[in-house]
Amino acid sequence: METVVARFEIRHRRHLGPDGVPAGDLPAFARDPAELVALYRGMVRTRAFDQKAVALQRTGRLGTYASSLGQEAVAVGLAAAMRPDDVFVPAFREHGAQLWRGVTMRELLLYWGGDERGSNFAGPRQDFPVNVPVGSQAPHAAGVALAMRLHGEDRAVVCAFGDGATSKGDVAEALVFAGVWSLPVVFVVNNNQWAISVPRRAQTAAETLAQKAIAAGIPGMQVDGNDVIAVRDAVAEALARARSGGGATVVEAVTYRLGDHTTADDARRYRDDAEVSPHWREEPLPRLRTYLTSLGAWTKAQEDALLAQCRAEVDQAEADYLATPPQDLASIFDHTFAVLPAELARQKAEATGDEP
Amino acid sequence: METVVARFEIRHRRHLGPDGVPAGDLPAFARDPAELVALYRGMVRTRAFDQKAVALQRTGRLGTYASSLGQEAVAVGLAAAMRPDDVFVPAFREHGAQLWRGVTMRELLLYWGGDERGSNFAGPRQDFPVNVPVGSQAPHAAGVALAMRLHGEDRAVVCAFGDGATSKGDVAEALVFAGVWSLPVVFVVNNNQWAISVPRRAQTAAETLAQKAIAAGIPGMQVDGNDVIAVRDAVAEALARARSGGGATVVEAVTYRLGDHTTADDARRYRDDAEVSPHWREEPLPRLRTYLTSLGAWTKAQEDALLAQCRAEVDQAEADYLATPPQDLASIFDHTFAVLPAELARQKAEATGDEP
Amino acid sequence: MTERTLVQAVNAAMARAMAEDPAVLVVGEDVGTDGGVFRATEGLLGRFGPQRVIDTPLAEAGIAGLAVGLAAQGFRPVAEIQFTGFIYAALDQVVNHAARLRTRTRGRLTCPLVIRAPTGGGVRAPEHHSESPEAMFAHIPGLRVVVASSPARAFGLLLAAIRDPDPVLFLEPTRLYRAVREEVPDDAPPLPLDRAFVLREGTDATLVAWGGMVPEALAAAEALEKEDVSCEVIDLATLKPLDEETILASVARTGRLVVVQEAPLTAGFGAEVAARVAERGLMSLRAPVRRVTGWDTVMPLLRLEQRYIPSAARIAAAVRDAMAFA
Amino acid sequence: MTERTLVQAVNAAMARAMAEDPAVLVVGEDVGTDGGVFRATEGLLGRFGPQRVIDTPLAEAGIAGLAVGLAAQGFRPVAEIQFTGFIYAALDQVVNHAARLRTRTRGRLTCPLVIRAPTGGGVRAPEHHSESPEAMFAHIPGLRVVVASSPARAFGLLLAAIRDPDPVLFLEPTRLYRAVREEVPDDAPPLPLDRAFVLREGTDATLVAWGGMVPEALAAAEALEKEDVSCEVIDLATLKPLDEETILASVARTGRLVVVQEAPLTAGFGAEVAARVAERGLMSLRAPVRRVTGWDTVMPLLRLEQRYIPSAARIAAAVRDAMAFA
Ligand SMILES: Cc1ncc(C[n+]2csc(CCOP(=O)(O)OP(=O)(O)O)c2C)c(N)n1
Ligand SMILES: Cc1ncc(C[n+]2csc(CCOP(=O)(O)OP(=O)(O)O)c2C)c(N)n1
Ligand SMILES: [Mg+2]
Ligand SMILES: [Mg+2]
Repeated sequence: METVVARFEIRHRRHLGPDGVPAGDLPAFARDPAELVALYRGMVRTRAFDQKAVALQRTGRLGTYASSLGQEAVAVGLAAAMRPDDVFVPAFREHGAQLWRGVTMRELLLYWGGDERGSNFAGPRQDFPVNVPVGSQAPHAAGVALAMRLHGEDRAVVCAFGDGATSKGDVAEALVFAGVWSLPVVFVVNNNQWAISVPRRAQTAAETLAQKAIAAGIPGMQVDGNDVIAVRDAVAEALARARSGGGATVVEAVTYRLGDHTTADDARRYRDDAEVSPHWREEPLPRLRTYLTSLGAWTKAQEDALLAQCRAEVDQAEADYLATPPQDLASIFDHTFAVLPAELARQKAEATGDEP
Repeated sequence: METVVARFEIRHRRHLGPDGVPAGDLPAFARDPAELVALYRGMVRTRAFDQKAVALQRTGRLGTYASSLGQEAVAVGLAAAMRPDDVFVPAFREHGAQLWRGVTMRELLLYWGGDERGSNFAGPRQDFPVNVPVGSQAPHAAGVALAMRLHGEDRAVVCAFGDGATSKGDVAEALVFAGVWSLPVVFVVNNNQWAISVPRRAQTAAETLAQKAIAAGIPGMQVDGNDVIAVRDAVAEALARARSGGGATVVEAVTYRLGDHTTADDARRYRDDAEVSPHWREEPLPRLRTYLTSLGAWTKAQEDALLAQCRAEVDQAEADYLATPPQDLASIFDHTFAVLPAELARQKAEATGDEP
Repeated sequence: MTERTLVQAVNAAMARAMAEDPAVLVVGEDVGTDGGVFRATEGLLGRFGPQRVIDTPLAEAGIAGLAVGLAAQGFRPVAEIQFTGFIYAALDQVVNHAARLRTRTRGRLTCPLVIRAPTGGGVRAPEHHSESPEAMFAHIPGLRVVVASSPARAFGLLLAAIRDPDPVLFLEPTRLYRAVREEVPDDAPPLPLDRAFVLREGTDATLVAWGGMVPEALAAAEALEKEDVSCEVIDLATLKPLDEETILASVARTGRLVVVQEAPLTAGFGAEVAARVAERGLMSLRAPVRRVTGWDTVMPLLRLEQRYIPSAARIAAAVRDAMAFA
Repeated sequence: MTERTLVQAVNAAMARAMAEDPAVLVVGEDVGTDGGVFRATEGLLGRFGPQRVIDTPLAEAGIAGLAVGLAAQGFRPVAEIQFTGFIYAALDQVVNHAARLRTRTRGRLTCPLVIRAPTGGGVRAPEHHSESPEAMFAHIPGLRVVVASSPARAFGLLLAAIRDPDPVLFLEPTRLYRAVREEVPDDAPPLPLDRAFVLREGTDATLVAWGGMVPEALAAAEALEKEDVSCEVIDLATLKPLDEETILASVARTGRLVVVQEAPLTAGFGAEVAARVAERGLMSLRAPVRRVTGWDTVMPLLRLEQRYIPSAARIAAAVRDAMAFA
């Protein structure tokens, strides 16, 4: 005899399609054009930063860099849904969210240029730095969320990772923790459909990545990750639930990695133009611009001004970055522990040529 | 705008309830009383073994031992569904399955008595040995299943682990592998509702453990783990699908740990009799005995004979175990590599007092 | 008089730290109602409540990562890993996160956590329950590694570890959990996390040991005393940062070094001790350094474990060798 | 003439092993169409097909565990971990399973697998891409640990590792992947997995190095030659099992030992080398042992990495010190 003991469904949300026409009523925040303009600015700014960073890498002035080209809506949407005192726990492709939350372009360039000071954000002091070991940041998000809960705060955490990361055990474990303790955390899957050369379908047989949530007994949903309105809306909804004790959520944002994995990658080795080009028609910037234009809230002049402003900002950041004096070697010793142990002091003296 | 992009349900299967009365038609194999008697024998034999092992531990002649009291239907049911040339990848509480598959009682006693030779099964040569690091055996099962697939065989793997193990990242990763490559493997969750002192509800917020499968895009189902017919039926069905290219399955068998976690544990520290006693009414042996008796396929005389036979078997195993001459210390060196490296040979000589 | 076993001292140190600082939490498998499989956390749930003594799901990487997140928010989590045999899954979080959060953010985020784990063999435990992986952790920059060897030192070192602003791996030899009782008052002071302890002074040979090997080294020293061989016995206690000076000063006096470790020989922490002396104490050495260690084999199951673990007899034999040399 | 870089030699060794033995498989992230992020597996998919060159999901513990299962069934998986910075998640499977399957089943099940990973710094890579954790692995009983340092040795050692009936960790310094070309014929023989290579003979000091430090040691030896200091340079190649005899024989001739390792000082593999000499070669030593290593700090990001990695100049200075001593 069989009985059904549990039922689940995964819903997909989209507000603004590729054509820039709203599909039904927009969420409240999106009825204010100023809000939408802010989101648009955030995305354009991110793209300008990405371009600059790639250019700096190509000319040997930055290390390997992971551009977020085409995925700006995920980062900007999730950041816009957060409060300043929430904590963001990123992977390595959410520059748009970091910038939105007040990490400076100079800091990001320092980090990607190989200088640890870039992770010593002056802005969001509690945000985690870029996380390279894929998926390993997810348990941190659970820990931060547990800390907030224990403190009785109504703050919450947003943790981002990619489609590839959803295969990592760390992510599964973090979801279990978040689920069992109803922690105030939103896991945003930046599903850009590729993990370096491994396409989404070769990553997992799961029909959606949102359903990773089901294994942990938490709600999961999918959004059009190229629709910044949908991303912000879904993350905001999940954050509201998290703050009110309703626990964790997985939000899968379906987008596409239009560029190479990083500047060290050549995506033509494993995917051809025919695969990529249709996705250019779905990318997040034009659709919001089209909609704003249709509202009369955005003009060619504003667009030109924004681009000029972003160019100026990234140029200034570049200049500041390049003008930053290098760190002393001493810094690698001084930050290892709160107090330098005797034996490390000896090494420091040897390394810095100041023999004891 | 929201659309539903995926729907899932988890079904629960039971053939024989605690009262020993079938709920509807039984699967084909279960219409043959001889088959059911074999399953019953397997469970009684397992219980006899558990009792002997615990007694040996209590008298200092065995190491820490994990009894499977009350969970015999999970082990026996899954083993009965397998073919001899399938591969079993156990946790540490599936003695009933190991015995069914031809591991000898003496071998099991050797292992639990602290002698590696106990894992050198004369019987099922390809089965994995007992696995202590919780959940870490699940990726092995995926690897064995991939090997079978690459060889084009119609063999399959059954991997068992507990409710606690379902929180481990290794298990999640193994499910991903099994899913994405449609591997011939069945993951049986022995949900005995406790992971040492942590009850099932504190382990995960997931409504069922079967739904761990959904995260990997594979089917999951729940069975009454005290109903050996349902366990065998569900695992057999999953194995048939696996053999025919249909991929992996998670089968959650819901049972109950009637005893302590191991002989080193005292469950009264964290759960009281009121929690345990109702589960005695659900345990697997009486219900099948009741049914067999109602069929006229089992008599008091047969029961007595079986008990006597099991007693004789475990007594003989005990005697064989205790009479086994100890291993040489050399054995720990000789099996480290296929060929003893020179530096290890030096250590061996030192250890065994035979200086080079 | 408050006589305590080592496991009771561990328990008392946690209780003290929790009473003093509300930021201290205990997390891990079975640390709550059960009080830990070795009873190290017994009574803490009742005293401090479920907000501070938290049973986790069964997931070691998750536990370590959770602790990193808690620590970054100012808590001082004390995470229990049930046995060192299961600590490997947590290693990624320790190497890549806990031990480097401070330096990679140049001090913005820090990681004041302790990971406690029972370690070593000798209690007839099941497979994977008797290993000694301390050397792997001692290689990790940014991590302190401490191994307890007596109730009083366990108390003082654990208290210090919990108060320390950086991550500490704190290992507790299961064999010593209930081996002896020692006076350990509730208000005993913390002990420094960069100091070795000279447990016995001697003039002929220096025995360096830690954890479960300390009583063996002491027993060997006692036996050798009857042969008129005088051994100095040093308990490293904190492997990292290493108190090289105490070792060098001792070897300068004795001229002979015997390092004892339960772990397999190759790339064990004993190699580091030997290397330091070969670098900075070479001219004091009157005989070759000797290491008495586990073999480079997997720790055997319980029937043979006593043949694996270095004994006082093997240690004494190594000292005699060194004495015979010169 | 078949001149090859180190990464091409690695590729050729896999191709050869796969051609010779259908049991050899390649598994890992991006090893298929992409040919590996360093191109180590380039062309293998085309030549051997998707049944033998298998792109996996992103899960290092899973990859290692999968390989254990494949190996237990008679395959010879060569698993790539993309960088050693991500190998820690696989450690549990290596310690608790791969390295002990043979001994825990007394030979019934075996584990002929190779885990390959790029290692070390010096290529301006991102965070977590430049570490050298070989010492942790060298402590694991039942595992062989090999570090490549030239195209020809990489080929012969990897071929041997794949053919070996037991698990091997095979590390490839990214810095050397394309540093030099060397004649490496397709039919070059395998090299022994228990032998160190004396790359240069000398009489004044023995330099022991492995992996990315070998060219630095050679450069230091060359520089010192001009100062009339004659250095013997040994590439350990296989750290475990360690070829102690070659080291001892050399130190017996030179009387001085300088060990070079890129990893942090404490509990690095250099300690083991120093310890062996302190045990069995002490009387040959005319000067204290010197270790030239990375510092006990986290490997810095790219701006400072060259100040972290031992250089020929630092090595030469250590040798000069040793010479000045006696
Ligand atoms: C644990 C780990 N394994 C491997 C890598 C190498 N690596 C870097 S990014 C990446 C793919 C990540 O894919 P995804 O999670 O989808 O993120 P995306 O790069 O697409 O943003 C891999 C394999 C890593 N950084 N960490
Ligand atoms: C990775 C790991 N962590 C912790 C332990 C200690 N331990 C042994 S069994 C167990 C509970 C396992 O629970 P479950 O998976 O439900 O299996 P059960 O014991 O109930 O059969 C724990 C925590 C272990 N063996 N392995
Ligand atoms: Mg991706
Ligand atoms: Mg259980």
